[in-house]
Amino acid sequence: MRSIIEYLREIVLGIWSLLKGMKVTSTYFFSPGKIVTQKYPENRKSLVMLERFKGEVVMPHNEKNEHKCTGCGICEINCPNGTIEIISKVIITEDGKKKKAIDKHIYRLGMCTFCALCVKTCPSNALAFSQKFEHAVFNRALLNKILNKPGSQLMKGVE
Amino acid sequence: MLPEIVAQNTSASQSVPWWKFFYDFSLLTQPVDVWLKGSVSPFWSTVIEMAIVGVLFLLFYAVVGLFLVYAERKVCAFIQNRLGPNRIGPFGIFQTVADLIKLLFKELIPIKNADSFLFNLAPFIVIIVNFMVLAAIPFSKGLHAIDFNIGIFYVIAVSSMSVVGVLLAGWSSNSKYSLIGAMRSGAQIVSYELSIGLAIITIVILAGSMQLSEIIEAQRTGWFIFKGHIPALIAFVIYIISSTAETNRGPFDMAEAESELTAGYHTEYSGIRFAFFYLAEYINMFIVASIAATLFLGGWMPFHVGSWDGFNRIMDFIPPFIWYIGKTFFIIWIIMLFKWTFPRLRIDQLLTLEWKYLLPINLLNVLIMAFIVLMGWHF
Amino acid sequence: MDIQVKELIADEKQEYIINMGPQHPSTHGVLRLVVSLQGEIVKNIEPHIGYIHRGIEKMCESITYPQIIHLTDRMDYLSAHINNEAVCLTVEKALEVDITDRIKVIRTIMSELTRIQSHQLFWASYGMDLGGQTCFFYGLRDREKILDIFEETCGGRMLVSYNCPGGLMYDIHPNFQQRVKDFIKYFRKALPEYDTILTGNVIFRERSIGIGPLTLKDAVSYGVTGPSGRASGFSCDVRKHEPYSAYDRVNFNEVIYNEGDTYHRYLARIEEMRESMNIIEQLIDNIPEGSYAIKMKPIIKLPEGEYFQRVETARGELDVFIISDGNKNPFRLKFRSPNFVNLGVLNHISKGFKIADLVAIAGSLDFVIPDIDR
Amino acid sequence: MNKIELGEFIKSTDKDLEIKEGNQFTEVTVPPLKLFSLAKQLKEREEVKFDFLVCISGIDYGADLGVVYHLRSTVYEHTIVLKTRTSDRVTPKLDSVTELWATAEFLEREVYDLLGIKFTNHPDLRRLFLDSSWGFPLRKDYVDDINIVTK
Repeated sequence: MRSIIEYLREIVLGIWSLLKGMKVTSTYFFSPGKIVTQKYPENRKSLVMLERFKGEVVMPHNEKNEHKCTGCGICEINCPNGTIEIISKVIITEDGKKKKAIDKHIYRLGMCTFCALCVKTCPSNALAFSQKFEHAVFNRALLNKILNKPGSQLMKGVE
Repeated sequence: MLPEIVAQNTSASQSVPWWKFFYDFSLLTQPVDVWLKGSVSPFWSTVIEMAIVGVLFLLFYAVVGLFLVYAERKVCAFIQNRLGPNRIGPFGIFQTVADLIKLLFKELIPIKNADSFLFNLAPFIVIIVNFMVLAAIPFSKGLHAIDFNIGIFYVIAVSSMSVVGVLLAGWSSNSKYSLIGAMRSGAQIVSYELSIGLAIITIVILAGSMQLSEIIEAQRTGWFIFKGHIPALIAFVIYIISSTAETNRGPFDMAEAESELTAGYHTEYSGIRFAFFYLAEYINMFIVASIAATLFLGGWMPFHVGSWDGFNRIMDFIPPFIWYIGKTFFIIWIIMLFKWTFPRLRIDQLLTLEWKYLLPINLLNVLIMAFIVLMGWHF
Repeated sequence: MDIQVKELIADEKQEYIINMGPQHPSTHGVLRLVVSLQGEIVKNIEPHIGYIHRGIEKMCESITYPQIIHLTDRMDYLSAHINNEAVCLTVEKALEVDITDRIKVIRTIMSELTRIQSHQLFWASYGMDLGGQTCFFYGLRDREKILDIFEETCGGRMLVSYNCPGGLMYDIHPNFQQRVKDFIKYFRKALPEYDTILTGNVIFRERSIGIGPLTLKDAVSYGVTGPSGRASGFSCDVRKHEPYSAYDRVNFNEVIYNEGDTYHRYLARIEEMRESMNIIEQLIDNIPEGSYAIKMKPIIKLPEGEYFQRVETARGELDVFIISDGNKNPFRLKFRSPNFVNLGVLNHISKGFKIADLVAIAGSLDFVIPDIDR
Repeated sequence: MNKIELGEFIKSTDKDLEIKEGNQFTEVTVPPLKLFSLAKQLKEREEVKFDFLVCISGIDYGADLGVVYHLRSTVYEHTIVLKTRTSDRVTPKLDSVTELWATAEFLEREVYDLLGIKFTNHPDLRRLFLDSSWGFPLRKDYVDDINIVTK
């Protein structure tokens, strides 16, 4: 007799546990307000990335097309996998001295691991992360970017 | 009110307004039948009627199959706090159509060392079985392809043949995953046939007939799930559980168990052959749901309560087809809820559930039902 | 051995071989298990790994210590922060740098958040392994909230790279505390739902109780650490035994069960989420003031010697063993990754169970394949 | 036991062993032939009971190939480091400790895979990550011009 009661108890408890689970799922079924899906391409305009989001490395330029990069190469040394390559040139400053300056700051987005060491170690805060995250291109060569804009110059007062 | 009018007016059907077809479909089919029989020989009239019914079923099959795939995706998405398909058409309703077109264009990959004849045959067996069962289902009053006097028996007998297709698919694929899936499916369907059969017998005892139209007619004074109270309710639960198992769905999808066997018996199928299996799964679900609706929830019979004539008449205004679809989709929704809530059973637990729990309860239940019918203790 | 030869041998024993993986829904990545089956019963499992072996230990020998951090992210990507912390702690130990309390507390909070999100993903994928697909989405839905907190403070969602030798990359975001508190409040309500939908479910209990039992003796012998080891009664929580960061100033229980089956491995993780929330609640309101990073030399050189550091990741004990010859890059760096060691026990505990149980057992050990391969 | 006591214990088992008190753990340098017997004693003697093999790290010291064993006792919570090295770089051989700690099976396979140190009495010594045609990448003299790119 006890075994029969045990058998029935097992069935009732089992079904009860199943019903509790079904209650959770059906509650969600009838509450469309809890849907968490974001409709991505449609919400592009309202989509704001967080300010620290590591999208890609950029070199901010001011309105006079000036940047802060001195071409010291510390970011290149700190980069773990050779994402950054710096081609420097020698320029003659106004007072006639020869000085090393940046020619091309090559940044290979395809290799970047977003470890933030370049941004962190840059002595003149020339690099920053942008919030852009749509990086897909059809040609891989487009992922190799030159960060300093053509014709840009070193900002005054940055050594 | 309506059925009486309909019964009187069958001969003078030409004058029946169009909206009455919704209440009795035979008003439309009868004149066609009479006209055909009058204009061509009986042989050709039968052939033409069969062709019409066949084409209608093909259309119905595609529409219902695609709709159910869409419905499942939406239901599971809502359960999981997602949106589901929402790109093609409003609310993504054409998503499954697009999927079907994609599947139609896909390459049918020939499998090395596969038994190609059986491999090609398997999806068709599943499909043919589906069509054969659909023929016996009463969709609405008068909308019924064949009304056997052993209708429900026919349904059980034919639907159990779909396991042959599944077994052939697994066997001929030359893949171990498929084979395991097929063997599981074989064991599963063969044992759960028993439960389904017994659950149906419980209702057959209550109805006193195996003819589907008579079973429905017997529910004019109340659906069996209310009339037969406790044993009918138990039979209903058992029927839902075992029919979920028989359609290889939900917590019982041992045969395709994608986290274990990738896709089970249809692992190696591609393109339209895969689509056949896929559609067949959904049509199977539709079939078991409509059988459940017919047996327990009165099929197309509106909700009637014993002798409350006024209430019954109000209910009669809703066309039978709507009742039928509503009930069927309610049961489909429950089956979907099972699938998206529960984890999967293991194959031995599945058989334990059948032989240790469902079968004994079911046998006892048949006995109780017979006793109740004998004593007239039902409503 | 060639697979054909193996099949011949298996034929003689009336067994057959199936390949689970490298592409298989339940192996959570590119793990390949060559399973010998007799009917549905597992006779032998042979893990084949190395599909994403990247040679991180070799790579570490040629890069500097700050650069190693971003590689450790990519080992056990679900406990990325804790891996970072392990290397940082080793370097700080070697250099005898005293880090401020603020760093310690923030690191602890981040580690515990990492642990919660890892266990959430475990819950999600374990539910899916057993066939309850809805669990996956509920787990991910809640994990997303932690990832948002990470993104706000660290800039990365999964591969955070938030630690650096001597402290942290940035200070915490001003919203950090509030968001963590909101999350804890939310998750205290969501966790019982997990229990309703999976833990209490009769099918789930049938599927997992008594499956793949691991005794305490075997757990120690196979070196199974983390929640999997603790479910067998192996008291191996590094946070308790060798407290690092701020774990010596918080109260929490080491979750220990003695049964050692898949159900208790699962339960240990669920309980650990509760403990982690307790830890965070104790710390979040009193993050001490101080600097978030100690000024280090531009080029970090470890003094010659051997340094060993244990940390508790979400999956078990991660040990970092650095042999330095005084240069700016390590002479040899060894990671004892918990997943790799835990994988060794899979064959032992799943023999004699069914193929469906193998999925459950492998799921309950919670493998992250990049950590196995490194 | 603390570091000094452990050192004394090791002394009591074998006088010839070189014991060094490292900054963290007692470090014992064992010749390859004595490794297994010492490990067996460390595991089975009740006073120390090193039942948990934490990790096995293979190291290429340049001239020698070495293996470092970190052992811990779950009972007494103490740790000891065993070091052994072999100067044979062509066919380096060590005794396997799989009999004592089951976890060694995988850890030793890893060492074999990456450094090419063979472990005798290992039940199933095969390559683990890499295929058999690959060299032994953690050796310092390993060259791979294709896969290793240096700046």
